[in-house]
Amino acid sequence: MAEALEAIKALATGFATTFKHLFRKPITEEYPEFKRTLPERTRARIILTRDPDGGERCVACYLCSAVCPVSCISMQSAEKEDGRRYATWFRINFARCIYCGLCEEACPTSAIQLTAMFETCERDILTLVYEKEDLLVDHGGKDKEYNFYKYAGVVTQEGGKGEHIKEDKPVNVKSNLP
Amino acid sequence: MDWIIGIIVLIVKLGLVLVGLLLLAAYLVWVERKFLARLQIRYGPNRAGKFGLLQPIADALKLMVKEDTVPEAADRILFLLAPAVVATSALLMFAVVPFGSHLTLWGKKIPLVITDLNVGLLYVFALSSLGVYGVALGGWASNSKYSLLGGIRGAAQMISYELALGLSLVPIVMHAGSFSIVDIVNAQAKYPFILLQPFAFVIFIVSAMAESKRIPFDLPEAENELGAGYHTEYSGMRFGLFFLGEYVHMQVLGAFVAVFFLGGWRGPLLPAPVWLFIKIILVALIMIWIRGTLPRLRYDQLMAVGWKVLIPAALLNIMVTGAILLI
Amino acid sequence: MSKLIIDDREIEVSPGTKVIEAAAQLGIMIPRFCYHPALGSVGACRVCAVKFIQGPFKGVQMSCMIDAQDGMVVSTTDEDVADFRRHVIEWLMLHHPHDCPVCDEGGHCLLQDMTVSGGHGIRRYLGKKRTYTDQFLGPLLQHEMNRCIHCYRCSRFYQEYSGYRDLGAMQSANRTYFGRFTDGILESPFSGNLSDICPTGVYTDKPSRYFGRRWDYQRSPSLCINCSLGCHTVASIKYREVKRQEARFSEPVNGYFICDRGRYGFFYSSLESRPRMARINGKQCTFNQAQHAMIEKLEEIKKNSGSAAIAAVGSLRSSLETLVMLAQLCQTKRWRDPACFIDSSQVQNVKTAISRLEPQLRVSLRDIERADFILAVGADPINEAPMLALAMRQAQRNGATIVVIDPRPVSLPFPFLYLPAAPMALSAYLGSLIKAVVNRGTADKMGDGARKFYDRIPEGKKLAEAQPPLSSEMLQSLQQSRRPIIVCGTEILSETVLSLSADFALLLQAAEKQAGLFYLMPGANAFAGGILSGEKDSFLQIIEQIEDGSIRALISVEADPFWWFDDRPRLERALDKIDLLVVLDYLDSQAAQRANIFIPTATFYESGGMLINQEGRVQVAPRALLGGIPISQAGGGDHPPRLYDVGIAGFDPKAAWLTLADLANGAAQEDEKALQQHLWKQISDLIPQLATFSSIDEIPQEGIVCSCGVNIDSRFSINWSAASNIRHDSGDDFDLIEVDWTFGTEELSSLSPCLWKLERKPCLVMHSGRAEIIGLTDVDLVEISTETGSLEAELRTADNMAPGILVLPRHRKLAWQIFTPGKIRIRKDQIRKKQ
Amino acid sequence: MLPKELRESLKDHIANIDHPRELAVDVMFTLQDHYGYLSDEAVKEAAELLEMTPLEVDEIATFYTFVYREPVGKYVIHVCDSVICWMDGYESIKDCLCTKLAINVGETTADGLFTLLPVCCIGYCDMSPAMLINRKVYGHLNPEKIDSILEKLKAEA
Repeated sequence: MAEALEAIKALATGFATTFKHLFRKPITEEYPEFKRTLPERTRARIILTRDPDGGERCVACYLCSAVCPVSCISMQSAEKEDGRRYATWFRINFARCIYCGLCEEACPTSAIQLTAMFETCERDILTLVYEKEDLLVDHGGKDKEYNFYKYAGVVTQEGGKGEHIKEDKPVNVKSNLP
Repeated sequence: MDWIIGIIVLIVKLGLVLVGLLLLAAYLVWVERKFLARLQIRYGPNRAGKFGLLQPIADALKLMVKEDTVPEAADRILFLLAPAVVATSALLMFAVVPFGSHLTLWGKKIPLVITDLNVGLLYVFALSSLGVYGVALGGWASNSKYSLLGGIRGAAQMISYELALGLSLVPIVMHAGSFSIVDIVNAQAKYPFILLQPFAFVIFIVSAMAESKRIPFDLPEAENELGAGYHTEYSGMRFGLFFLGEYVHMQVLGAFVAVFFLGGWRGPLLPAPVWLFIKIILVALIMIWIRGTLPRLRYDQLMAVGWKVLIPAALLNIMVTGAILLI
Repeated sequence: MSKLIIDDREIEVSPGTKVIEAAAQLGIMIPRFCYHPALGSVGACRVCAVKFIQGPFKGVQMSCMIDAQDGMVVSTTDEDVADFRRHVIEWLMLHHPHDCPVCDEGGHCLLQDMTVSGGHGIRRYLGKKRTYTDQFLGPLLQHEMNRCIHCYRCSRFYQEYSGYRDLGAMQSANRTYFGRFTDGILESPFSGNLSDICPTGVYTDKPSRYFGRRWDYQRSPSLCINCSLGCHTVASIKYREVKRQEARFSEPVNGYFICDRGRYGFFYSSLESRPRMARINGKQCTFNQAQHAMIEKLEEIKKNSGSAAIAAVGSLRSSLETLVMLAQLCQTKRWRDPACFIDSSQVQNVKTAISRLEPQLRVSLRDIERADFILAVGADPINEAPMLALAMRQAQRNGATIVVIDPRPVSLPFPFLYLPAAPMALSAYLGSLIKAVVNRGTADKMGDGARKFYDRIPEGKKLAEAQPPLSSEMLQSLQQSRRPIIVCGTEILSETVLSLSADFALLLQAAEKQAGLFYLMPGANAFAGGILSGEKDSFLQIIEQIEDGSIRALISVEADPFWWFDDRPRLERALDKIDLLVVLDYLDSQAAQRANIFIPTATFYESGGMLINQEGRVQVAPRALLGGIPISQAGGGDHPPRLYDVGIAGFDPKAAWLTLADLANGAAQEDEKALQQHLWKQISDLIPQLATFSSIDEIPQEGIVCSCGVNIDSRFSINWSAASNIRHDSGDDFDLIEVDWTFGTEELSSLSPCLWKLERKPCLVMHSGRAEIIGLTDVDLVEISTETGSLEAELRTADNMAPGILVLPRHRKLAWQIFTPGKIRIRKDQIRKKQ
Repeated sequence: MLPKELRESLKDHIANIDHPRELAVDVMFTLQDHYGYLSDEAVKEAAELLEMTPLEVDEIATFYTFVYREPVGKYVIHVCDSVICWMDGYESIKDCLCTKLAINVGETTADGLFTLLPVCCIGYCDMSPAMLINRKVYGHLNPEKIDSILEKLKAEA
């Protein structure tokens, strides 16, 4: 009997709670009228950033496309005249993208970054396929300083052999020193 | 000549009731969404029209325009038939609900009920049981694991609660001395039966909610276990029919609660159909409130409540009522 | 056999097996950088450390340096060794640059794998890194010395294994530099292997530079069709084009390596100029239109001139399927038998070779490495089949004597004994070698035929005229050898020499030596062509019949007579004379451009199929890609078009044999499976060794050696009087021989742009003494005029060649096709110095 | 270009031996004496004489300390840079040489007289700290001694 009473009491508490809610002001934020500023690390629309010198950061190493669980990234790498590796084309199909952010984690050059821009709804699904022109921005995104080619040992306009950060002068093969 | 007028009157009555029911079903959805939202401190639909009032119409339009897919492995005929069974059986139940005593037009007495069957109550149970077919067949015909589980659960649940539902009404019949719904309403001219039979009322309303597969008794469609259960594979207007069936069912049950326990269309000042309407909405709101408060039962709990609590309680109620009536 | 326990598992290995190999047999991959099965152990990199718990050795040791012995208990996972390896990798990584994202090795880099799996995840060294300047190493390899971990694999492969001497290790200790003396193109035609063998990205593949990652490539086993050896390759395909090719290990054929001709000879398959659409009289049309037009036209010609007026040409680069289907088509339609060879002497040479490849004589490329004496007769390994030279180099390293008897100036990357003999004198040399090594009693053991053969070997005067004489060194080492192998070319020799080589090998076997016989053949599928061709079926015969009007229509299947037929004006006249030229091909050949009806076909990568290499080994390559225009071309250089389309542009071409099957069935498209089954029956009827298999898929990876066409009756049956009739070199005229070079003369690989820089300049090669007499010097521009046309080329003089010979490479840049087919003599006065 | 006599004598020398390679170091020293150091040109000449490729010669040349692939001064000072000499004051000897000559290790003085190179043990531990100047040993070094040696050499030059 006590159990039954307890049950009834529990039920009543529940009903009372929901009933009280009827008279409270809804806490909903109404989206298009009210837009909350999202945290910087929100994972939404992807961009390709540039290094501080304005060069494209992406070296088309294929790591993002390899790690992408839905295979929405495709690209073609090539070599520029100055020796930089770059993407001749770079395509993200946002209709497939699940905004998991693995590409950003995989990117060794801080090129691919997710931003808080999430309003990418389109009527024609093909317009959700973004090319490199659409993805490339003219800033460094979250990582303002990094410049991959200043560290990599490869010869580019950023430096020849031995001119990168933390590099010794090239070995002189003919040197008389032992 | 009489029979022609009779048919015309019947058709008009049928039309009015049908349109009323469908409209009401549509707006009951709106009411439910709105009311539920407020219970959960939300706004609910508020984009289509003022207060989202056009939402049901938008939904209906959407459902009608959407592609109607039939799974390749489905039993096509049964698959197509099942939603219709659910919707029609629910609609047909309303044929015996009186929404007033009668109207006198051009000197003719027109009873405000589509048909006054002398076994109205049995008719209601018969149709209510037919609704099971819709669920069970829909679940089976989809040829999907989830649907089949949903269908089986639905059949078992409805059969179980059918019993409690029926038994809970036996005292009412005992009081009214008739199976005719009109008679039952008339028997409540002085006071509604809820005062005489509060236990029967509780048993009835619980069983009724189980019958209409509403939370906390929505095991046949349990979204998070079965992914919509018996109507997993349905889309477009066919899904709409299931949906419609559910909400018509809700109204029908509301109407029966009103008819059996709340004195039907009887009430002061306002016209009879309005009283019925108010009572239906009231019952509906209570059901939504329950939905907004209670979580879904486990399947074994559901069965336990049905067989171990409601049915014995209803039987006890019958005996007690019988004893009192005898005395 | 020694029994040892590695990681609690017991294994029994043959003596001399290194512990690292024993572990590999158990499926345990001990990390390694410097160790390579082909190069052996040096113990330089120190990452293959394992712990010896019991047995003759104790403690942490290098598994590549220690032979597996009885009673050893080895742990590869012991904490000590894991720690040891982790430290070694950390040291190796000290100076390794931070450039994996822009390194083409990334993704299949041994160093990367070992670094990650070895547990060295974070760099602790924060000092400055050593750097090197890179060198230009030619069009095939990109040099990036910063990445070097000094394992010495490259210089060991380059110098020790392949015998070339222009790349090696300079400086010492921390500054060791691997490169050339100065920038320049690597001399070795095996240099591409450096990109496979380097455990990190010091040498990366240049033609596919910055194109893709290993994981993105569809990698498919394939076979090389750029010479007759049939080396195993892995084709890497991305975005619908073959982009890279690597060596695939094959025990009996190529081992771990392939030559650069094979490695880079695939570019024809995705050239922009490759015809993807059918054409009727030069106008593009659909595949079906062309097919219907072809059937209609052929019907018409059959009605007017009879079925025998239709002839077909096959090619040695087609798959066995295509050749068999073509033969069957000609048979059922009662056309002329198809021709796969240029002239009757070529057919007869190949047929002779096939008939003499008896099972006990035939050796594989791997057997050559184990030989202790190799006699190459009329074969120029580095130019005709480069991998043969690599195999011979291994034999030479193991102490074998290599003797080359050839009229050409042959050069090989190792010391060998060379006899510059005129082709006519070759049989005389072989005869005297037989006399010197085999005695009459031995010949007698082989029966009457052998004895008669032996007795008829001409003695004395005529042989003495053969200059220069055989050296005693050659004879001695042949006498002492236990596993001599005779390598014999089929291109410039007469069939007598081919037979004689086989007889020689038989006699050597009778002399209780494990002698072997190895023929080179003129094309990837020459063996199959030889089985399917009749004695007389040659293209020259077809030309003759066109000239006399009996052939009115010609179907050329993946063959381009313009490439290989000697007399181009005559060819053009003949093709003008016929009513219909149908060409089925995947190259934009001259024949294809002239065709009345052109139907595109699928390349070997797109069709897959069977090949029979010169040894008689039936090998299978699966289809590597479906075909279609590469995405890099479809996009016009920009990003590929965004199309949701089911079909693939340029997808029309199908395997030539399917088109031929359609033609045989009157275009009634049968089920491809059924066709395949039908074809398989045909093939297994042709090659009895295949009868035990029920389908092509069951043929093992290393192939099945077939012995169809072997004819034991042809033993010891050469005509000595003809063979020993050495024409005395009068000094007035030259025998012209057309030869192949490693690069620039083979049809498919000469379409690879990256190989163009490696080609030698086209030239005529003449003996320097003879050039002096005529008054010509090196690098003179000379003109040869014959009755049928004239040819201009630079003259190169050489000392190491037969004097009465003029060597002409069939160079793609040289319009050399001005001769009358057959044996060509050039008179002294036909050669003129051009100003 | 090598003078004819020198070339011929080297050729004779090489002809008398089974494997020309064996003479690689000797030929390189001869060429080095002639040119002052082993220039690229000299490497090629040595290669030709020895029937080796320039790379093979360079492999050996760059490996050995006493074969100079870069121009050196008239006197090459090899100051011993090994354990025993370290113990006996290598640092101060090296520093002394550097200041006296006003050059760093590996450099040549402006007048082209002296080149200072460290070297691994030269085997004169008994006379440590020691140095070699043009293959002549100077041991038990101290600043004064170095002074006099340098002065003497300067005077000779």
